[in-house]
Amino acid sequence: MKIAVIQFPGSNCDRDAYHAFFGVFNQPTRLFWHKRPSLAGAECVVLPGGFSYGDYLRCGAIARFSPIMNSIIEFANNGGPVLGICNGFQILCEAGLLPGALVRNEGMEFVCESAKLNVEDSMDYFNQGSLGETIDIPIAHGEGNYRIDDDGLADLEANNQVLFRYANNPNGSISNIAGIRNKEGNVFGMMPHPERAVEEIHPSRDGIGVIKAFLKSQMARQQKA
Amino acid sequence: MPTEAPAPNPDPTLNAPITPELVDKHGLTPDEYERIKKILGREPNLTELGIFSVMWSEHCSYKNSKKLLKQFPTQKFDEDSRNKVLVKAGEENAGVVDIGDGWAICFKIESHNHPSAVEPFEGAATGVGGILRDIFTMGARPALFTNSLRFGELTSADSRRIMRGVVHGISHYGNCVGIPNIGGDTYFDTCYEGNPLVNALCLGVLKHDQIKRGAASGVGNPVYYVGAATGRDGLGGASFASKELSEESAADRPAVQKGDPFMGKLLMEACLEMMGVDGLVVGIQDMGAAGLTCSTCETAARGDVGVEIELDLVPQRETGMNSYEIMLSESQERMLVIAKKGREEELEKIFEKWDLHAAKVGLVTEGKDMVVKQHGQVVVRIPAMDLTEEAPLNDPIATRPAYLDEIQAWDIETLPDLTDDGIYDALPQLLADPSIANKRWIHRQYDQMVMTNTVKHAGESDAAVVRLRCGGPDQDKYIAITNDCNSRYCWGDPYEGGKIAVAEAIRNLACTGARPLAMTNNLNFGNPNKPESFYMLKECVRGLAETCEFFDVPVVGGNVSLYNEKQDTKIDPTPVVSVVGIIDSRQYITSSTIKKGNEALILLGD
Amino acid sequence: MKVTVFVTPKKTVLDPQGAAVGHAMEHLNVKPSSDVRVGKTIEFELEGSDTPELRAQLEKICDGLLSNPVIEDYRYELA
Amino acid sequence: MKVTVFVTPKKTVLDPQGAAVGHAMEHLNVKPSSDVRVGKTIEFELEGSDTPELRAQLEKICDGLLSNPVIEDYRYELA
Ligand SMILES: Nc1ncnc2c1ncn2[C@@H]1O[C@H](COP(=O)(O)OP(=O)(O)O)[C@@H](O)[C@H]1O
Repeated sequence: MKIAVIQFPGSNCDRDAYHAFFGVFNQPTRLFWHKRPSLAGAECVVLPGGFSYGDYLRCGAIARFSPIMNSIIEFANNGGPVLGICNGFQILCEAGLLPGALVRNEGMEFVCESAKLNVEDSMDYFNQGSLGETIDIPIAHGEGNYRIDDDGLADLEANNQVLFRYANNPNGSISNIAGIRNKEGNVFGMMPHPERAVEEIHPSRDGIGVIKAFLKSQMARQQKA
Repeated sequence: MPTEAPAPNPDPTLNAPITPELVDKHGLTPDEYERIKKILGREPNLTELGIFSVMWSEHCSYKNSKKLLKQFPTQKFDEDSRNKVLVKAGEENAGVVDIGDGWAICFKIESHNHPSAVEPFEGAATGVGGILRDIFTMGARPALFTNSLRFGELTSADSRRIMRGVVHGISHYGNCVGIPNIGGDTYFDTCYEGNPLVNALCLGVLKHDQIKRGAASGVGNPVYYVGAATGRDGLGGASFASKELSEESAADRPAVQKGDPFMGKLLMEACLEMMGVDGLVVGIQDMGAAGLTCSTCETAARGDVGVEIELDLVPQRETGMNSYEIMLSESQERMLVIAKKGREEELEKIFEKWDLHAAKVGLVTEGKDMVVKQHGQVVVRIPAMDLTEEAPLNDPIATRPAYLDEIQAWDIETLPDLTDDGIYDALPQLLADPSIANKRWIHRQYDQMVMTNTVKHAGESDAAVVRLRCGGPDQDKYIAITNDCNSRYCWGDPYEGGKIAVAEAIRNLACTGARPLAMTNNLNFGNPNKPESFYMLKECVRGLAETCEFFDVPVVGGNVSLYNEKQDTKIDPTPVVSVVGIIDSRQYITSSTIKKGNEALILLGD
Repeated sequence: MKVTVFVTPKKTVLDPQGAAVGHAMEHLNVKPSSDVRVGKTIEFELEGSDTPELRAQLEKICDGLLSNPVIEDYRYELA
Repeated sequence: MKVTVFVTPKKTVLDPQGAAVGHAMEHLNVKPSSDVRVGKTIEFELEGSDTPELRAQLEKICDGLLSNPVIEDYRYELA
């Protein structure tokens, strides 16, 4: 799949995502500056982590209005696969492509550590059968506290939209939610960083399974379509 | 030949005659003032006096420490040895060391102690921003941060407030710019009460042919100002009461600079992109403590040329700033770039992409003067080389403090042995001491894994280990870095304490599988004009230098922070040492954790 | 014309910052008898006068950029 | 009694957040004719009435906890 990693001003995991998708997974990957008017034929969009616009106002609030976001919203609404990691997840929520919002961690502090995640049976490839019951993926965020109203939460649960839950909630997220997808199964958001868990030197290599699950599920969807 | 006198300043308050009181307020001695007059061949005006005062401060000129620092080895002895020093201490913003195959690392440590005491969050954050700019200015892409922190005892509410602010400030800036903070050390002692130490280190990676210099050259080349606009930040943090400059009240003039890591990140990316374009950049320098002053005169002096700038072209955040304020402002996130004439458009385009403003503020000129104009009139004319090189070098008096004899006469044998049961009480007590206890609360707030190159981060090993991606997948290199200094030892015996700091750092490296390459250090001491304080500095440096020579570890840069005294307390001598090592093979990387249990523990040494 | 936009967390949404501030206030012996809520103000000048068009424009930036309707409410004042 | 504390960055202190917000507003075709400044509001209820003692207490928490006097100003309203 041709992968576009979007660079917003202040993105700082853009090169890491590039390295994982290109260097580790050998996918044709390109960095896309946020001022580009189109996605130029990309088949998959990754919104990387970082501090777009310095996290000023709210995380992701300003990036959401970047020129390229119009193309991304259109792409997603047409079923195109989109993965938002950390700040990318926050941007997707701000843009309304995923439900809910992310606010300050309960402890008010930035937290960087390897986090144990319980895998949910959400959809093809995103289930315990292919990923295992628990995985270790690093987190690094100050505003990863996932919030959604009761109806929204009931919806998420009813549609199996929760991908991962923290085994030890580090930030106060409702229902221990660490990652979700949209109803249609083409837009994914997660606070943990799978691209930080793909090589031998990393604390775990569980990110490989997550990125593979994302790529495979989207290839399968496209074949069906 | 006297330098031509500038025109009267457009701001009449700056035309006030220079009185001995004004000289004193600028932290200059009467002798130093005579020296200034000799260099200029006339009286300086107030803006010029301000410029001399910052350039001849300890921070910029090392006037009290330079002679001592000459003891440090700056190159490896072994002429054919690998890992030569490519840019030596003092030559540029940071030293550069070869790591093989055409690649090099560039690193330096710097203190932000006083700003952190005044405003812990902003002070620490801007410290990180400052050292970051020092590194990417050299053409290197920053790869890691470390930090050394010293606070008062945690039983004091004020020390807790300072510690929280400092740690948040470091994490805020470092996390936002996306460079992992992978290690450091932290001690708590009453001697740091109200006088915390915040030393931040940054290390970057570059190829030999990417090294950039902070030198101006090529008459007619344009001088650019890039980054944040200039405000009145930092004024009065210097020696001059800003009140006398204008009628506005001092309350409106914050001495505290505020950092903007978002701008810092954009500036870094834009500068790296610009430096990647062949031949576009002639010279580059960050605007650190002495801002526009330091960057213009140092680039001119290093290139042995003149530089002329027009202040009306300098982006300004506030209205009505006069030449004194603009030249001495300590606003953050600014750089001075000397570009190749005729390629202005290329440069401006890059900054536009990053939503930054590149303002052409001047030119490289014939002659050797730093000339500053405002509204078209010359307001400053100083020979650049004299300003940077002719700062006085002092030989402060050193007197051995009497307490040293007393404590050194103490015999450890007079201490009663621990009883068998006593050990069980003593161990938990030791482990509960904040200086010994786990520092997870601190390093968990730092992003230690961004860039995905961290192999061993804070808490996992005696030294932190990172991978450097040097070209293709098989060309990875591994380096280790450690910060050390036990100031108690230095207080008890400055010479031995200095030796111990270096030796400990080298042991830490050895334990992770690394061979030491080079060192940077931050000398945090008391007032050098007090003979007993200066003695401690002198002896510590002697110990450090001898040990560096012994291990053949050159010193490639560092920082001096003197005057760490507050009323009746002064800090223990704290020469923070940071040594970088290279790991020749990935198999050598070792951590300091017990793996499975049932392993043999062996004690080496005595 | 001076515009001040007030953004506050919705009552039903957890406000971790407010909770932390409330806690800290108690340490200083000030005991709030309600939750503490931390909001934002955004102040700036705009050319023009108080017309329906201007209000429509303002609402556009308030809703989405200056506040996130999922978790926040806003109001503004013109002076 | 309802207390609202308004905390704003001092005029001379850089407000990077405000600058970024101003920039974003321009993308949405709203052009502020001044700098944008972003401040904070802290709202809570207190038992008691508007007495000098209460104001003294309030000032204690405003100065240092709710605002950082080095870089911020504050004012409060009681209602
Ligand atoms: N200020 C700090 N920033 C980052 N890491 C720190 C800091 N202080 C301590 N650490 C890390 O915590 C661990 C233990 O710290 P410390 O007890 O000071 O080190 P040492 O093992 O040298 O005695 C080390 O791995 C160190 O890198």
